[in-house]
Amino acid sequence: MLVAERRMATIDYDLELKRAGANATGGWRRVLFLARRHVLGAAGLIIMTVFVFTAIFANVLARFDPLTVDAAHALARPSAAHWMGTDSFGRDVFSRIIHGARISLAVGLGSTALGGTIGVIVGLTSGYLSGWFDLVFQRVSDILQALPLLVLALVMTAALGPSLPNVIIAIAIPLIPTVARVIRANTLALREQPFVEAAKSIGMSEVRIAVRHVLPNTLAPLIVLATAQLGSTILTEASLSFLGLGIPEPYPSWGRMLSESAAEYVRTAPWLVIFPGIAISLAVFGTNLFGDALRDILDPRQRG
Amino acid sequence: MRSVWALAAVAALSVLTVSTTTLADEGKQGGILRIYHRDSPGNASIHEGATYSLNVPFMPVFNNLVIYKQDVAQNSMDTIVPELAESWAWVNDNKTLTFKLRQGVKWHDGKPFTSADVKCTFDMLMGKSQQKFRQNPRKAWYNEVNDVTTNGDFEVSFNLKRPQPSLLALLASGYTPVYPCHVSPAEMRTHPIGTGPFKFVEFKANESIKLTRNPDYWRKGRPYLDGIEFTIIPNRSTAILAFVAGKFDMTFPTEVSIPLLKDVKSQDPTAVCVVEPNNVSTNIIVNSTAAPFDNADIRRAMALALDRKAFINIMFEGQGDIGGTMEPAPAGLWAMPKEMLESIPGYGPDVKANREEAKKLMQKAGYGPDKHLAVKVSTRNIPVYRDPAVILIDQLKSIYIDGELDVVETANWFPKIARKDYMLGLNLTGNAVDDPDQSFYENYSCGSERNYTNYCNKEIEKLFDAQSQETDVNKRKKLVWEIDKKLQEDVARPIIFHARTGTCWKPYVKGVTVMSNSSYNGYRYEDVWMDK
Amino acid sequence: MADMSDLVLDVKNLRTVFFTNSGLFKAVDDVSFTVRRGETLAIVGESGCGKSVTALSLLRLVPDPPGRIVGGSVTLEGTDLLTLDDAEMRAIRGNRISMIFQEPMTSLNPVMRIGHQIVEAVRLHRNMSAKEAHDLAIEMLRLVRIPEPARRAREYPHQLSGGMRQRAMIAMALACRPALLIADEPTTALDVTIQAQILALILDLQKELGTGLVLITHDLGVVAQTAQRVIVMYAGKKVEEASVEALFAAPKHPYTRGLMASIPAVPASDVAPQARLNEIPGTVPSLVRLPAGCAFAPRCKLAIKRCQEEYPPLADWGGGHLAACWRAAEVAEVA
Amino acid sequence: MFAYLVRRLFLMLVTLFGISIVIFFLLRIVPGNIVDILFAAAGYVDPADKANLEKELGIDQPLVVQYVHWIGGFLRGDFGYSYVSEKPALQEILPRIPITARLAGLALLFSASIGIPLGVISAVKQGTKLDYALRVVSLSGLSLPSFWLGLLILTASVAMFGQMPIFNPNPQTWLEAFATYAVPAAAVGFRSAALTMRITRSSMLEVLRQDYIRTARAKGASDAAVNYHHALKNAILPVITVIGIEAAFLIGGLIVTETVFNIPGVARFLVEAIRWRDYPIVQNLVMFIAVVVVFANFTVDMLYAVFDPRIRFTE
Repeated sequence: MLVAERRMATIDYDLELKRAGANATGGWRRVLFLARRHVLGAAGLIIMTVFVFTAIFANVLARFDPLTVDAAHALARPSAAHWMGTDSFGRDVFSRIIHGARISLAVGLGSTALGGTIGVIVGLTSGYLSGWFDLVFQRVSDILQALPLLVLALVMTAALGPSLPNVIIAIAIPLIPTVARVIRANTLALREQPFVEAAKSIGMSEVRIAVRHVLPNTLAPLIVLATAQLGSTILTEASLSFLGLGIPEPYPSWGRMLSESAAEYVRTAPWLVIFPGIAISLAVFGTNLFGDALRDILDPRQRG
Repeated sequence: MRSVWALAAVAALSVLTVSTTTLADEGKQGGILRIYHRDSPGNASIHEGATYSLNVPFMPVFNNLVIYKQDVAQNSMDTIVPELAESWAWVNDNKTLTFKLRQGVKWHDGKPFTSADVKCTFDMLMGKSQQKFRQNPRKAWYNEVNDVTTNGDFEVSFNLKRPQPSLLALLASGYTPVYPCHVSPAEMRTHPIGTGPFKFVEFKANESIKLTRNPDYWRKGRPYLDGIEFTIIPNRSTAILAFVAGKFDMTFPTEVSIPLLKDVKSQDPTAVCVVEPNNVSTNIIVNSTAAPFDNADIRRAMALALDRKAFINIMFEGQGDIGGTMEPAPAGLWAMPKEMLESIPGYGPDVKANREEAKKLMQKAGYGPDKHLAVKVSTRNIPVYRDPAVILIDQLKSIYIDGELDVVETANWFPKIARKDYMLGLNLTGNAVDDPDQSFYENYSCGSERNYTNYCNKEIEKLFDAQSQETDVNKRKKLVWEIDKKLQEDVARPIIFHARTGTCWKPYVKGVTVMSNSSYNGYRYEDVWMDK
Repeated sequence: MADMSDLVLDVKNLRTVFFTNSGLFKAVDDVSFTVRRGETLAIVGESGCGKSVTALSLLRLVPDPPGRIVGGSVTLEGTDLLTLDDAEMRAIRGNRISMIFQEPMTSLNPVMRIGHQIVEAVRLHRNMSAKEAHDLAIEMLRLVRIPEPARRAREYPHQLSGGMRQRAMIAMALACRPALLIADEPTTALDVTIQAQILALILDLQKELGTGLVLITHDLGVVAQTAQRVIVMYAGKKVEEASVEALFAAPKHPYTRGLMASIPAVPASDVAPQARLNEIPGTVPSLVRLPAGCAFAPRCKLAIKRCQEEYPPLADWGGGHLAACWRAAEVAEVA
Repeated sequence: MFAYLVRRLFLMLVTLFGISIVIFFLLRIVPGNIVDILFAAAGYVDPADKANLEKELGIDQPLVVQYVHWIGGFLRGDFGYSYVSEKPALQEILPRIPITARLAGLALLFSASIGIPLGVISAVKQGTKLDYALRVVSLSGLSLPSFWLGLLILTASVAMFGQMPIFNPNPQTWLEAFATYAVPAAAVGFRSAALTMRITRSSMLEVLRQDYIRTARAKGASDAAVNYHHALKNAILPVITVIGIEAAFLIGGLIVTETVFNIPGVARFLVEAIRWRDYPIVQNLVMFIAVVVVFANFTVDMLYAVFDPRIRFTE
């Protein structure tokens, strides 16, 4: 008896209800409620918001021009003037990190959007049409997946030459089969659904069915996948930069900032290595946290 | 008829004898010297390479006819000593250079060394033999050599078209080893056979190069070391960390940048570090065949806009040198005097005034605060190229030029330059020997393969030949200064700065000399020993 | 009333809530009932009304998070299960109280052999050797009329048909001769022909072993065939309770009436069969945002203003026939 | 079963054939070839020398001829010669494989032995502080650039112990061998351990929601029995798949790690070979990696059959 009393006494039924925000149906209260339920996701959202905000308002936030060389202040320690110190060219690290957010965001969003869009089209077509297109897709996707992503990206950037659009393309291509596979599997499952049958029976065209009925229903897994990929594309760019094939100087790409020559300063000027590393990790961490929470919310199978 | 050079050589020889005996008293036998290597050389054949990544690990395998004295930092005619030759003489009005060869020398595979090997080597370099090198980057060094003839097994003569005192300097470079006649060029690329103090053991690409002591070396008591092991570590910070952690006895020569040097000294105060100029100039190649740099005013404006001190401050924390084509004094032997240098446009100390003048030139060409000139600055995707390019772009901003960096992969760099598919290129020029013949003919003469900008000035060409034949050093110097000044004024290939770099080793490593006016010649390592 | 010793299960004021993304909801709200030895109690209601959560609450198997039992008592053979610690509770589960689930297809572990799964259930509670337990498992399979039990015991669930699997589930549930068996929609997922067999099997075994049975179903036809007493649940609350006879004779709650009307096969004597299958308009309300008054009011043809404002108490309408409706007395007439 | 195997092997061959075409032509799209690089390094070009060299290496021939030549040799077991070192490609590739294999094996071991238990714990303790902590750790494993991590490890070890785990090609003792591989394996394995943990966790959560888990609990099985006996057996399947796929992804991670730790394995060698446009090395090495990946996937599918009695390849 005692145990039960102890266990139940801790629960004030009405208070719990109120605290849980059970009555919040929309607006901020609902957001706050969700945030409380998904603390990590909320943290991720905050990080991502800061990240996106930084990228958009980089011009306003940066205290110096990220490209201006200043010989007199090279390798300055972090100070009131240069919050994160300066690099060997005297460029303000803080401003470069602020502007670097743009590049990372451009790479992340750009390649995810590009790979995602093509992946959706290929996946939908493949899942919907079946037949030879599907067969070819399956083989091509086998091929792409048997090649390590970084190797593929390496050869691609080497082939295209290092520039922002090319890096985006190089990272996007290996993404296509991953996205297409998920969409294809979903499409296959959806094709058997009654509402698709129904749409067919009233004479809707196949393309229309695919776009109006099947696509919206694959949106949730797509969003989940895209968020998960966002972080890894940022990391891939960093790795490419580390190997000397990423976004070229003087663009302040985070990966480039902490790789190669900056690595020479790991002990004499550690701020050159630490801050960009933190920036990358934090941005990726944020998107991962957010992606996790999003999956919990959007993917009912995963709901815990 | 013996020349002054020959006398100098004899003098030098006696100095060498003295110094070797003192060294011999100190030197301890044994030990394997561990050095890290900055990258994996494509092959093992010095003649087919043009990077000191090859010279450092493979120079110990070979001998030259003559060599710069290994324990003197500043290479000059006075420090050239015989090696496979026992002596040399200029005869036939300075048009024939004759060497008497050392007897009893054996190749690492046991075959005897003779004058035929010398002839074979140079015939191949001149492209006269059946067997061909895949690449022959220094063929032009022997432009003035008619042929190489032998007289018996132990005498060989270089017959020249005209007197060229500098030939001896070229022969003394680490780039000019004697190859065995009986080994094919292909074998030399994978398994080099020499007469040198160390034998080649193995070369694992991207991994390591191993050399072992040549017990039959003709110089008795040498080498001291049992062997040398190079571990290839392309990542600079990993390499330095490994050196600090005691994994290596020595860094790769002249590969430690000034900031890293500070790091090494703070981590390992006992490490011995020297900083020397390495006779590598950082320069701008200008495409004067196409807009906008076909306009001489814009070329001049660009030259005027350079703040060379700023480059040196950023890249070397002040430890670099400003000069023309030839390496600056005191390490360089042929540098213009300071006043002469500063009279060249853009070299004057008042950067502001220079830039004002540059702005006027730009305005004359139609550009101004409202109309900037957009320019692509191409360079290779290597920090030593990229970093100065970033600074250059920043400096050009001050004269209405908006530069954009165009990073080119190594594989595409040369074809791109050859296609003239660039506006400005940031380039590094390394000089194998501190000698005007080498640098002028190679980089500025009409039709030279390394004259990337195709700068061609017949007047200057005549001066090149004049200085080359001049046997009086002082007269020659005057000529060289004049040429160098003219080249800078023509904005043929504006020199930004000459680098200095560091080399470090553990205190027990003895007998290492880092050369101050070349980074290609000082790696025989037969005198190096370890006090352990 | 039967004497207390006959009482197998006594549930009082059971409350179970769920914390979800859309808020907190009361899946089981103040539910009480009893089961006697050998008695069959049916719990009926639409899906989402809290029947299954009630059943899981009895075994304390409500997934936590997101669910939690927050009040009441569940007394099995004199012990309040809610006060036991985890080990004590485990000793009861599968031993004194067992459960058969709705989905025989997914309720058996796909990577374990049938026999092993029964053996596991036995050895958890009986001190038996592996051999003895195995023999018992085969005996149980025979009891549930599975042909070639020894061979079937060595098979994996996917090798058995749905009906066979449900038989195996029953064998497993009854292996330790529990005092109470909970069957959560045991036949819903099966073919119609199999349904009757399985139901007959459960009832046979119940009689043979004297087990109390809680039968959870949405199928009033099944209720009529099997149960002695019925509980009707709606939106987590018990809205009516009566003996089968009394309920089918005269349902006192409009919801119950609606349920009956929607099943043409089992016409209650005073309810005329309807042409339409489902005569209850609307759907079960979201348990998160329940109305202040009667949860059924929005769907109820008889609803009056009071229904929306005040929740009707569970009142006895004679002979233990309980119903929570302000207009219970009028239900029969109005309809 | 036999028909399935035949079909499966045929598809594997198709994939490998496709890869050979992709890598071959992709490499040819990359501007510049070995000859350009050799001459760029030498700082000059003599068109005659260049043409000679291209002819010697056979890269002046039409692409289709080159492809047929390569693939023909490949099928006969003749892998050609490295353009750079002029040694047989096989002789260049083979000695590096065990190094990378050891590293990858250790990293996978690391990832499985840490990732799976932690994933199970995290799933079982879902919603607790421990779960949150483990999730944060695993997410950070997926967020840290591995070269950054490697660099920090190296720097820290020099700063703290004055020593660094640099590659030792001839370890004398077992301990030395372990030290040579363990630290870089840990650096690269952190990511895959994190991934394994996440997959294990979500797979476990998925399984723990299954009806048969409820059945097991209803039987009175203890938490440990439910989690390890009933759930893990089912949850391990997707984890096996991920570890299989991760084997392919590891190569990517190893490229960077081998660079940071200066390990002379195949991954870094591949990058160097791409940089040098050393076609024979790149092509054969990529084919080798592809064969390993394809067979890894095949093995995973076969393992499925072992772990899951429902799968019997009867199609």
